[in-house]
Amino acid sequence: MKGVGAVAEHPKLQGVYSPEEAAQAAREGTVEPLTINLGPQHPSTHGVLRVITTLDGETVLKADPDIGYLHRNWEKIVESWHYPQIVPFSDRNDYLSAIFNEWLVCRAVEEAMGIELTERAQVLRTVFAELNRLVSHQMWFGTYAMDIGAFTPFLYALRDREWAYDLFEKATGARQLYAYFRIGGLRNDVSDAWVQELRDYLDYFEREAYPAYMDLLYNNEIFRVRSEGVGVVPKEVAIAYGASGPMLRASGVRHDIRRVERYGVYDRCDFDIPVGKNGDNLDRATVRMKEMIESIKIIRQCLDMLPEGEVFSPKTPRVIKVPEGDWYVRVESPRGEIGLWLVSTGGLQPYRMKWRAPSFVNLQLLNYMTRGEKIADLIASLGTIDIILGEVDR
Amino acid sequence: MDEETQGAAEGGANAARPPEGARPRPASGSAAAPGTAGAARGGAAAAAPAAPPALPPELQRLFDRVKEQLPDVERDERVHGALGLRVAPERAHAVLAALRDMDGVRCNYLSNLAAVDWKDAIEVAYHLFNLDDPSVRIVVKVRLPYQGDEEPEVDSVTDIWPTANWHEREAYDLLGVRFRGHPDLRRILLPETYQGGHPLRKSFVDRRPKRQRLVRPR
Amino acid sequence: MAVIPVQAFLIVAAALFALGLFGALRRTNAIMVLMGIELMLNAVNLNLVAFARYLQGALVGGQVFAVFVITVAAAEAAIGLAIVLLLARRRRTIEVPEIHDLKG
Amino acid sequence: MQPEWMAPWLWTLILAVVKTIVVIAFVSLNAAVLIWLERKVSGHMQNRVGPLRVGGPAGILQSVADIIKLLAKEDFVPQRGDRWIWWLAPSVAFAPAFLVFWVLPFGPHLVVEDFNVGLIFITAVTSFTLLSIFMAGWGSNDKYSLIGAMRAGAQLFSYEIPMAMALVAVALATGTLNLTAIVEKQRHMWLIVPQILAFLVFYISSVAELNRTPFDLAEAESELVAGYHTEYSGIRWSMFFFAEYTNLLTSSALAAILFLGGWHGPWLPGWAWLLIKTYLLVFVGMWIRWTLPRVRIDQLMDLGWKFLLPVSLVNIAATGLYLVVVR
Amino acid sequence: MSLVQQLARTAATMAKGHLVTLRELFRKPMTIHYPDEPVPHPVGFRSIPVLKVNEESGKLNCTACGLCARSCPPAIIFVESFIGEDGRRKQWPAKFDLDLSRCMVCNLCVEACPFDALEMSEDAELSAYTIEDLYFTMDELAALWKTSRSVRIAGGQKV
Amino acid sequence: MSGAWLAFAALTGMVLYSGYKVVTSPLITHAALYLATALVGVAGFFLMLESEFLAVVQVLVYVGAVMTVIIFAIMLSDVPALQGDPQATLVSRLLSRRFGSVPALVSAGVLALVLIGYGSVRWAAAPLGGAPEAVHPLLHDTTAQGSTGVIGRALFTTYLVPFEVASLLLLAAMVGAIVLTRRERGAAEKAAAGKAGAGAAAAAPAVEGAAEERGGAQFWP
Amino acid sequence: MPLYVDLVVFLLAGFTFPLVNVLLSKLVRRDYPDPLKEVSYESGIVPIGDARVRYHIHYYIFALVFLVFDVEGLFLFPWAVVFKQLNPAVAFGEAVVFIAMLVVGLVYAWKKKVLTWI
Repeated sequence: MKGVGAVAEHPKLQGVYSPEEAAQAAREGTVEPLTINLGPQHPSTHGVLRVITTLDGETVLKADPDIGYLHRNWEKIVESWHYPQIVPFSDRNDYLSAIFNEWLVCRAVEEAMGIELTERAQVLRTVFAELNRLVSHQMWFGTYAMDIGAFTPFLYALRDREWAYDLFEKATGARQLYAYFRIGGLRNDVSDAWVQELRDYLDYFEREAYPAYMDLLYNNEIFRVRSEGVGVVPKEVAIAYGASGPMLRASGVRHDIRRVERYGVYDRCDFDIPVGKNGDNLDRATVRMKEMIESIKIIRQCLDMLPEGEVFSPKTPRVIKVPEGDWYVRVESPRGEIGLWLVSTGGLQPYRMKWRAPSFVNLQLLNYMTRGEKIADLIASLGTIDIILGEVDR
Repeated sequence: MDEETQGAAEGGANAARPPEGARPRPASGSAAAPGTAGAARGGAAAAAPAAPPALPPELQRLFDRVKEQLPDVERDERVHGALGLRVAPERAHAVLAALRDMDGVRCNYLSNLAAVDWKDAIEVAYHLFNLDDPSVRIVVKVRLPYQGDEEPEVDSVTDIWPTANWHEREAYDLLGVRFRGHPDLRRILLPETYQGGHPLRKSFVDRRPKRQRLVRPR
Repeated sequence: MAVIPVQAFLIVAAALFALGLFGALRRTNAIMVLMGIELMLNAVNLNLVAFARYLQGALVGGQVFAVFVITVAAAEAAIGLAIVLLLARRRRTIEVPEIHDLKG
Repeated sequence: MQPEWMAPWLWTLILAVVKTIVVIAFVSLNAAVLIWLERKVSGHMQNRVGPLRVGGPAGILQSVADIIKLLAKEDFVPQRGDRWIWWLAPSVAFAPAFLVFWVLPFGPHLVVEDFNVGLIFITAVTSFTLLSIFMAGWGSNDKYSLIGAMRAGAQLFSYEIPMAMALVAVALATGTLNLTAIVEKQRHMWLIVPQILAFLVFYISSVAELNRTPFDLAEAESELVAGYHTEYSGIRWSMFFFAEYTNLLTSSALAAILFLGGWHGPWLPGWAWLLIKTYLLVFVGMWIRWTLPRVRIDQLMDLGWKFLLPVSLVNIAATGLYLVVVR
Repeated sequence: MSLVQQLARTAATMAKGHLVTLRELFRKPMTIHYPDEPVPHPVGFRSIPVLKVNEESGKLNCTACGLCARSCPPAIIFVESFIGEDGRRKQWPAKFDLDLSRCMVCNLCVEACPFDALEMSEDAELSAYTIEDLYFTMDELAALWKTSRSVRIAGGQKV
Repeated sequence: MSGAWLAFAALTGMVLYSGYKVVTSPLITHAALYLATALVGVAGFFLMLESEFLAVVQVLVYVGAVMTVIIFAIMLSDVPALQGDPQATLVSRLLSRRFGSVPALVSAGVLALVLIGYGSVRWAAAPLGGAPEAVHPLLHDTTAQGSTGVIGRALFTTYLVPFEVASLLLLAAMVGAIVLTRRERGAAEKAAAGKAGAGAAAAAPAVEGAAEERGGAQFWP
Repeated sequence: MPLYVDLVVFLLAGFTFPLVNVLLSKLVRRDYPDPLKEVSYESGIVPIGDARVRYHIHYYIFALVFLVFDVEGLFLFPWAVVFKQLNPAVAFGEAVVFIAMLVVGLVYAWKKKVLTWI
């Protein structure tokens, strides 16, 4: 067998250290396993994640994520809701980049019903999505800095995020959970003053905040040695494990849903897809840092092409009723590929909705990434996976 | 190899702009989406429409290629925007492995694995993609009949795509599908001690005491 | 300043030595035995320094000897504890009566 | 000075007690100031304002409020730990930090005891810190505490040596172990000029010994929650904090004494110069803390054993060679 | 890379990072002293739905049609029409309760309302000590509308 | 009773009580801490005997190094084996042959022998606090170095050979300790070091390449 | 004999100051004891097993190397102090031999990779 199949048989992919193995190793004196709970109430698990970690000294033998502390069975709840009601509720999945969740649900329903969006709505959706990606990556930058022990970048990230949130607040009325997209368009339009302020923000970020991030943390030698060669995910492994987003691209796979699927106005925007080489923490960090710049590029282009017009498609039916069938729709969120499998039997409510959360899939790699590394690297690797527990647990 | 050349070497069509093999605009994609509501409530297998809606040409080509090598797969008309395939449970593992390795298909990326409860059967769907060729998008569905509280079984695909591990655990947790050969089939989202059944089944009843409506005493 | 005769120090040192000896003999735990030995070495050091102070001709010699004793004690602790640790890991015991030979 | 009627031993005792009280007052004041300063500095470096509400314009009474809060906090005793050891650990942490003041000169005559082996005395006394960390970890019987204690042990072990070697170089250059004498030798040239390597090694090691970022692995909050003092709360926890800030002061003061010319400086009185230099170094420590990320344990060890130790040995050899050649 | 080069690079990058923090030390902090200083909200900021009072009649605009309750995802709006003495439903509510503890602030009720009876209030300072205190009745919602700036945004206007 | 006697008595009490607890305390960690106290007490004696260098070094080496190494050893050994038997009372232990009576008798015998020996010696009354420089030229202290200078000069002139031998001893101790404690590479270490392990031959080349990359991250070369 | 009264008083004060504070706190505070509060912290759930297990031996190797170098410091301090009073070249040679021995040990440890943390 060739290709990905061989990777699946790689010894590291098999269940690492079964209890019998660990006991055997302990008897032989080759390891002294110590089991420790990282989480659910731990400063750096980004929410209520519990990682049952088996250590040998400082070395991680096994990291078994135990998820579900935030589980609310989103998929069951939405089975009894109407489609428009699902949109704001989906915000709660990935609460740091809520726009993408809304977009995904709207896109699925629009695609199923054949609703064409107006041009302005398409462009604005792209603008909001990329702004949200920028904000989400800023937040990732701050939390990753915290994970490797630097506190100050976190607050810089929050400071710079604040302006972006003000922009969101002005446009959507909320700072994090926007409930802004509607099936068929957007809830409301933005003013020209808002567009100008957004341009100012992008200039500020590019000129002041981003260089500060680079100087303070990214170019720092300690950051380098803490990230380089840590949590390596080779290309084949990343694909086999279904990693997506920066996780996948850092491993050297140039794959981006924005290019693969046709949605928004990405096909009319000129932007790069940054990829890494080794798939280590440094590459993931680099990919995210570069994506911030790419997002800014996309937003600028979108603002330049922003047409006048309605933001809500007048052809949208009053009653949202999806025909029978099933659709699998994907959107590139800051964390990777969010997928929504929509199964409809032709009613007002979905028959089944499956939320393919990128964090959920990426988190599987934690054990692979951290085996044989230090416990500090476990935290750092967890930081570069950039999980959102709301999305993992759904 | 630096990033640019690497991307050019591997990204291929994805890096080019606009994407050649990209999915058509939604309007045209969903034009062929009639489906008789209600009649097919029992699932696609039960429905037998007279004329299956035509596939877009590239998916048709893909289907021909697959059908040629795997004659026992059938098309699933419910699926939109991708090639839907139906396969018998006992052949599922072999077909999926073949789809991964088949020339011109090479579904190396299992994007999603999900199940849906049709009351008399649970349907497991595998959403497959080829990272190098965006036009390859296949949904494989396996229908597992069951009755009552049974937990139907199907072969695990964790040996084909390791990513299936947690997806299968989730499907087991929420829908009660047993995956044969799964290395670690435990509940994942619900606590391991949870006794209330599998919540995403349509027959699931929440037996927890209802939350009291909170009204301010006046 | 009152005179403290050298005997006082010597008696204390002797008592400390006896305590260390008692511990070293009595304990079955290898680390505790080592602790007893450390006590004995300290008693010796006390003796040396006391003598050095009182028999003034030997002043320097006693102190320098004490330095060497400390060196030896440290080396002994390093090697002794390494052996103890090895035994603890290999034999799962550091009880002296249960260790009959020192072959790895 | 001494009244006629008083027995000499009583007078000595009274003097000692007075000195103790003065030093305790100084240490307490210093801890309060440093806690406030750290919060203020970190706040402004992070685009915040830091403490603001308690006491006047800049929240200068914040530390007082903190102390009152900590005094009133409940004191949890871990159930399965070794209660006695757990109980004594804060004392063992504080006592060495305090004892350093016995030899630390703040001026030509502003010193409690002009001990002639003051340099080694400080090294020896601060090694108790390790014992206290072990006691805290062992007494808590908590995994985070024990791992933190282990890390602290390995870390202090690894940086004690380069630090001692840097001090050997200082002793070699000045020919004495007496702190006052060392300062007096710097009347014309600060020791940092010939001994820049020793200074760097000493400063890095002292940051490491103080468990401060980028070497705060023993209490790395993103991994070990709070390290060895995870189980401590209220006033007991604050005693560790107290000891930490006292150590920060003493190590900065030691660096100022050994390398920055101690109390030498124009115009101002000597003790003022020393305090200025000390607090400048304290500020640098805070600055570093709020800028850098944390290193990993293996990098920490590599830095200590494979870089600082060889550098300090080379420094000793170079100093010795210089002395041989010059004479 | 030689050791010296690496050392130089390390020192240079670290110095740069320190300069960033030092620069920030002398800048004006961005802190808003929140309870002392008000935090400005832009027009359109949503807190909770409140009931609009007709300026002319002084009565509620609400006709108790129940569309908002049906559009509410978590179903936390409880509307009952006023039943007159003749036993017929009147065009105003007898009860309009809102369980804010579960409100998603999604604006769907406002958009569903055909009578311009609901608006989103700007008043976000609704914290309470018990969860029961987050249950709002009709009169309280109307009072909130009077005391806080509220706005209705639905249907694609510019903000 | 003068201050010196008072200090002497206090130190004696401290040292002997701690020493006693070292040999009788059932918990090994407590024994270790009592040992630290006893060693500090001995350092106090050294201070009384005017050899402050030795006192400081005693604390530095014993408390700072040996004690922590002992505590490390305790933590690294199997703990239940070290907990001792808290049930046994002191008296019962002292009366038992193996754990008490014989060692006690032997120690008492040694102590008695030493004391008898001391008793038979005629001691010259050499008071503390005399002027030492009158007695030994080396003690003429001009540089405020105290006992450090004295020891240093002696060490590097008279006792040069033992000094160098001591370095050899230390080297031997270090090498010996390393040889003893360096165990075979653990499984985890193998996993970390050789990611491209036995089964990796089947894996794609990129996996192995990444594994080599990973090993190379070091802080300092 | 120098007066070490100060030292003793400092030692006692340093040791008792935290205890005094704890007592002071006891007078000020109110306790609400609860057995749950005494459970040792392990991220909010009941700990798995005892914390006092065998820890990794690698910590210990550093301790041993440290011990040896600490004793080296014991010899180097007097050497540094008396350096100028001896014949410098001879003193330097002596120390170089001494340090060289330990450097050999250090290099040995380095080569044996015991200084590399695993």
